Amino acid sequence: MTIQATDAVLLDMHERMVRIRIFEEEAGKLMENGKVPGALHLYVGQEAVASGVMVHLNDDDHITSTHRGHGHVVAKGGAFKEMYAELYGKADGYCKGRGGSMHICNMEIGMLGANGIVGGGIPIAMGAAFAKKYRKTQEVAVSFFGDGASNEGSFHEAANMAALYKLPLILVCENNGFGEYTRQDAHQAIVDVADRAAGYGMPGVVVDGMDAIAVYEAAGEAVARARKGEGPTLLECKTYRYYDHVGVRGMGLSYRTDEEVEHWKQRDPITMLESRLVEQGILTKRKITNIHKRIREDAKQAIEFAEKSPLPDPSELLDDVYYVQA
Amino acid sequence: MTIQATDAVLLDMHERMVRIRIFEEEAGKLMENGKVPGALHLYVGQEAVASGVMVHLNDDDHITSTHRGHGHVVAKGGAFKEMYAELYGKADGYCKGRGGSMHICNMEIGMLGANGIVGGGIPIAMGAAFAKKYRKTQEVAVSFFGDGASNEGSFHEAANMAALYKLPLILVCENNGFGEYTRQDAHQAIVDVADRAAGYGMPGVVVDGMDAIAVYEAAGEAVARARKGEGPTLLECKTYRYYDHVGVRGMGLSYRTDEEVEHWKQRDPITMLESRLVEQGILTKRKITNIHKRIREDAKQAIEFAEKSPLPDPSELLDDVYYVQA
Amino acid sequence: MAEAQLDTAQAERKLAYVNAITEGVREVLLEQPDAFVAGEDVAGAGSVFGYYQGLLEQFGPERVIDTPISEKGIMGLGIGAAATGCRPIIDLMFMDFLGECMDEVANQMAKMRYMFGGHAKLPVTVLTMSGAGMSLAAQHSQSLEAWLTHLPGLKVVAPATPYDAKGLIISACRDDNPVFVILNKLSLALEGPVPEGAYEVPIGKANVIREGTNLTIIAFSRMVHEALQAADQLKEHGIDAEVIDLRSLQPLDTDTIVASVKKTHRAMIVHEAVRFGGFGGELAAQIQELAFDYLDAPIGRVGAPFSPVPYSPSLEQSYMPNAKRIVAETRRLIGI
Amino acid sequence: MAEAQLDTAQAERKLAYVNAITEGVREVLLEQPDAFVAGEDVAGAGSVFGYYQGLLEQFGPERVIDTPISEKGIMGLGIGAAATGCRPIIDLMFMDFLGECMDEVANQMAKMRYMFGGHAKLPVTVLTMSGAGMSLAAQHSQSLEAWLTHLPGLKVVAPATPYDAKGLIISACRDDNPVFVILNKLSLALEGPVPEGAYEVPIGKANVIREGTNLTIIAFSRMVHEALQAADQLKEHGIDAEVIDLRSLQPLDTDTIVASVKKTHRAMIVHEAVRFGGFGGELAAQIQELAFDYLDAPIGRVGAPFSPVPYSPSLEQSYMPNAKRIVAETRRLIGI
Ligand SMILES: Cc1ncc(C[n+]2csc(CCOP(=O)(O)OP(=O)(O)O)c2C)c(N)n1
Ligand SMILES: Cc1ncc(C[n+]2csc(CCOP(=O)(O)OP(=O)(O)O)c2C)c(N)n1
Ligand SMILES: [Mg+2]
Ligand SMILES: [Mg+2]
Repeated sequence: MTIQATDAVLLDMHERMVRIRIFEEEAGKLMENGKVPGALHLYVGQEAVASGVMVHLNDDDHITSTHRGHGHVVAKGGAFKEMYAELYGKADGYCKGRGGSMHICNMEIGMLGANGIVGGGIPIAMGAAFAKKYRKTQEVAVSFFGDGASNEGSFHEAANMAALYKLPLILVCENNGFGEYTRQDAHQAIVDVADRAAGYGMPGVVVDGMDAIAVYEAAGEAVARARKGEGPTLLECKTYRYYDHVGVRGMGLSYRTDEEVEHWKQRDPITMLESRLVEQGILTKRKITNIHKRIREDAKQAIEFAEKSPLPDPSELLDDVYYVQA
Repeated sequence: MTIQATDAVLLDMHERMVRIRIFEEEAGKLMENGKVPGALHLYVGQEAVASGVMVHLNDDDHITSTHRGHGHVVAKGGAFKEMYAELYGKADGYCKGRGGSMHICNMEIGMLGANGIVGGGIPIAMGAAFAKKYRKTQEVAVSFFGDGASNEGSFHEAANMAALYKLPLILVCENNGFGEYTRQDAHQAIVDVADRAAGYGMPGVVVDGMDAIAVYEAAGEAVARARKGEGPTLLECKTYRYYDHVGVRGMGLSYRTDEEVEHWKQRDPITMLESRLVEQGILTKRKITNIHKRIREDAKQAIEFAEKSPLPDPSELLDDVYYVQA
Repeated sequence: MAEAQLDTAQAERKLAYVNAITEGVREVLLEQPDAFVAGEDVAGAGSVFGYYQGLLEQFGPERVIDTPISEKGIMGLGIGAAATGCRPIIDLMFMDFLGECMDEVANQMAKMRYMFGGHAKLPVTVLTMSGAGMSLAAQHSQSLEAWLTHLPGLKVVAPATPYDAKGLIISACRDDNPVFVILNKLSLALEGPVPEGAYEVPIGKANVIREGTNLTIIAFSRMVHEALQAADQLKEHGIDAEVIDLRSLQPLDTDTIVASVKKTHRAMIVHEAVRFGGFGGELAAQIQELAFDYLDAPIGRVGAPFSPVPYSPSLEQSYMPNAKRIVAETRRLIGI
Repeated sequence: MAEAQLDTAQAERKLAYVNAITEGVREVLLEQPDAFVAGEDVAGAGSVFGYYQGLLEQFGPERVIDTPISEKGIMGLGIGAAATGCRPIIDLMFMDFLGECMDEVANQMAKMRYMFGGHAKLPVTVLTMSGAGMSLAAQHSQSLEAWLTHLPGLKVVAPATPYDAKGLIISACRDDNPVFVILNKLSLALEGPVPEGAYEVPIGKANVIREGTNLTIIAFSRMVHEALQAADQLKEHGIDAEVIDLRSLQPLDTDTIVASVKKTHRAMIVHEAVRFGGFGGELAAQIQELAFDYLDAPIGRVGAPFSPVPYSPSLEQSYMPNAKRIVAETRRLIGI
């Protein structure tokens, strides 16, 4: 009883994916050109996952993300301007420049933050799901995390509690085959992280994370299950990151071959979805080009905005450590 | 290809089990009479597990244990005298009175310590198993832990690493149905902890933890596998503790019925093994009585020893915080 | 009865510390529908220390929740639920288990609001049990407040009396920041006056519980009572000690401390935690900086020696700070 | 060359801090067959900081071991292997991740020997990276040494120079106790003289790296270099500062510190960690107690303000302690 993606959904996913791709390509350039400080972990290649899941969510559904968080913010509805401003460490950023790439958040759209701690978001999403059940809402929480994170104790404890309490939580494991420079077979003796689900008493599903429609369908079932009060799902999406672990070229290590990268690019999530959109007559090539152009223009303007935004004033250094009653 | 328990093995297991039972019964009395301080977590009811596993081990095989550790120490060959002295907090105790019930250890017989932290011993046993492989020995490491502990991140991380590195580790989950006063179905949504094994890529085995011979056979396979370099096993033993979580009567909570306790006692591990020994003509009832008497006498003498042992001198308070080159 | 200035003397009714905790939590559950209690054995057992007993019956299993033994999970539950509209009360059975969830505490709970540029509010309260004295050995007897006070974003309180236990729990749960309430296990049976109903003990205000002229003893949690005893004994040696119960470690009521030391010219700091690297260092450093010209003697610190907590009563007794050691250390420092 | 008293001046060869770390670890792997390195991305990548590069090739995957992202597991691996005959070198990539394994560090590693009545020996060394300055924000920039120095059973060192980095790593790995070696990420490119071969820098000995007469600046890790700069600048204000590089925080070389302050009559403590609750409190408390009558001014402390580490360069720069702030704080306290 799979949920069929309508034309509108396909277009919506496409828009989100292209937005992520362009946001990240531009962010990569900014980093390479020394325009933004710190460390950026780019999401390029994995766009189908964030987008295929996020089209099912509303602003009052919460997600937690990872160090590789831009894609999730964009897909959840984050604005380029505040995002770039945050990468620049500027006052107009989502976190007023205090958080940066690894802590980017937007509570208004249910984005409970990227997280610099691998696995750190999972118990928090479980807590959000707990609150949703406690408050008797139909909302869900989603935690995105990597294959590497599935070896952290936080994954284990949160998964067990989610299953125990039948929480409306979707655990989305983006298995891109690596934790930093360590290949999956060097960090766990299993092939499918989804195999862990049975040990908690929840369904585990493996899906092609390069295929937005497949992600959409699987996520749809998981979200529906959660909304119906039937509990959590572990959804593993097999995917790949095109760039290095950090930045574009990263440390320049030879931990994977160019052939491997090329192999995955053959199944590029955006190209695949666009072919489908053209085949089905939903979009023309020209319309697609225009979409890319429009979004590229958005990014350009957002970067200009970020460039112009002021740096936070050092006098505000100690603000927001605590909540202070107004 | 199960390993058959010889008569000698049956006798050996029986001896260990009775030693545990009597040690604990006497320890319980000491606690009720206010003779020993602190908190004792008694092992009575679970004797078949420690004994059925430990008969496979040598002094150079290491184990880690839990807050409910006396049974493991006894089964591994710990001496009553030093054990009771430790419960008394006396200078002749295994830990010179510094550790007490929850930290009792004996490095000479491969007993790497009870542990006051639930799950705390599991990563340590994994580390010991790592060293055994590193040093290219045939030794194994065993970690005992409860159903409750299987929800700790430490279990997860250690299990994954053990499977990844194919370590000679046996993870023995003593599922006694409770973590403190919380029933298993209120702490995890699964029935068999062994179901978690598949998620790490190791075999998971469920065995009747009241049946020493069943434990013996299952542990034998796991230990053999480990010694052959084939990696870890998760061995779940279904068992029950007769006394309260702490001490004999504990907090006096009504978290389980007398009927339930009685039901389990019907399958008492010692009674069952003794019936078998008598049936098979390995022991007579009279010999069994003598064994109990002899061990009870041992316990009595050991308690006298412990009573007489001096309290540690406060001047030694700061000794052994660090190793100091002689 | 917000910010009530209830005089302790007015309150006739006596209650044990353990029951004062229960009452504090009960008041919060009554007044805040979004508040719930979650932790290991908090519901069916009412905590292994007994202080939630009766709450499950009164508020039901949806608001008093037993959890698995998963400290990271439990703390995450508190953080996530607090960030999305609930007001969780999280029970960390023994403070010693902080190590199991220190990432959630230090990197998530304490920092989330700041990292998010102020766009998150975390009204979560953690109740946890500290202290030695029951032969529970090295992993069930620690006082680890120094880990927490070093973490911007957290508030930390440590009640010494039943009155403060109830009042600080209520203040903590009404606060929109994460607050740790550090309880003490040897104090559970301690009786003291506790008013009915809800009242607050302000977070960040120290309590001068004994006035004196020529020494200030600064203590918190159970050590307050040892400090009071020491003050009595010091009288015989001509020392008239003022005793300050900090109650709140973060924020710290530096003003009250410094004002007292400027008056008495001498300070002795007492905590149960290991002295080296303990919170007393911060106190001593601040006092000597802010009252340098007023000090007639070095500031003393009494804390546990540099070892894990031993099991044996003979060792544990000589390990734990007490009135006798406060007196001896005071005499040594002042030279009387 | 055990306990070599090599004069730094003698050593002609210059090496960066990052390479000095590599050399220290290499010497240990060469001399101790039971030593191995385990941690996240230590083998194939040679650490994300690069300091294990080449070791996998030299010693093979059995001795340089990539682990899963499982800090509890990794620390447990080190503890269990050390207790059973190996000499593990455990890499904790960022010190900020301590929270993920604080139970293993605090309740197991630090206490095992004591709890076991001396019947365990734990020759395990943990290398970890601290410090801000690279816009890595609140969870990748912390200096959390205060959590560790409060734990009886651990030794804690924090090298400021390439020479000390190599020598302290060798000493740590030869020690039969658990030792934390706290490295600093902004120092990785710092060059300095480093002799070839194995040599020790004794654990527990501070280093008077600049002699002076009327102020003692006490620092460790990267702040030593800020202290030296501050000392230069203070000269213009008539202050002739002595600078002590602690190198070892636990054990602490109190004698050297106190002797210096007794000579200079003034002390300024500097660390990168948050000032409140930091290690500086312990230092100030000890100094005022042991050199009370010698002090001509309050002991100062320079540390980070009470907030998480901010991301934006504009904020991070004003967050981190530096020479300028040491000078300003000294002038404020001394009144010049
Ligand atoms: C607790 C913790 N340990 C280690 C790290 C360092 N680290 C950052 S990203 C990363 C790899 C994460 O791998 P995975 O979860 O698969 O996510 P991916 O980077 O592949 O998206 C590591 C080890 C960290 N940030 N937090
Ligand atoms: C990290 C940690 N959390 C909580 C506790 C408190 N505690 C002690 S024993 C126990 C229950 C353990 O249950 P299980 O693992 O099933 O072992 P059992 O007592 O049944 O043998 C708990 C919660 C602890 N000691 N350590
Ligand atoms: Mg990955
Ligand atoms: Mg159990």
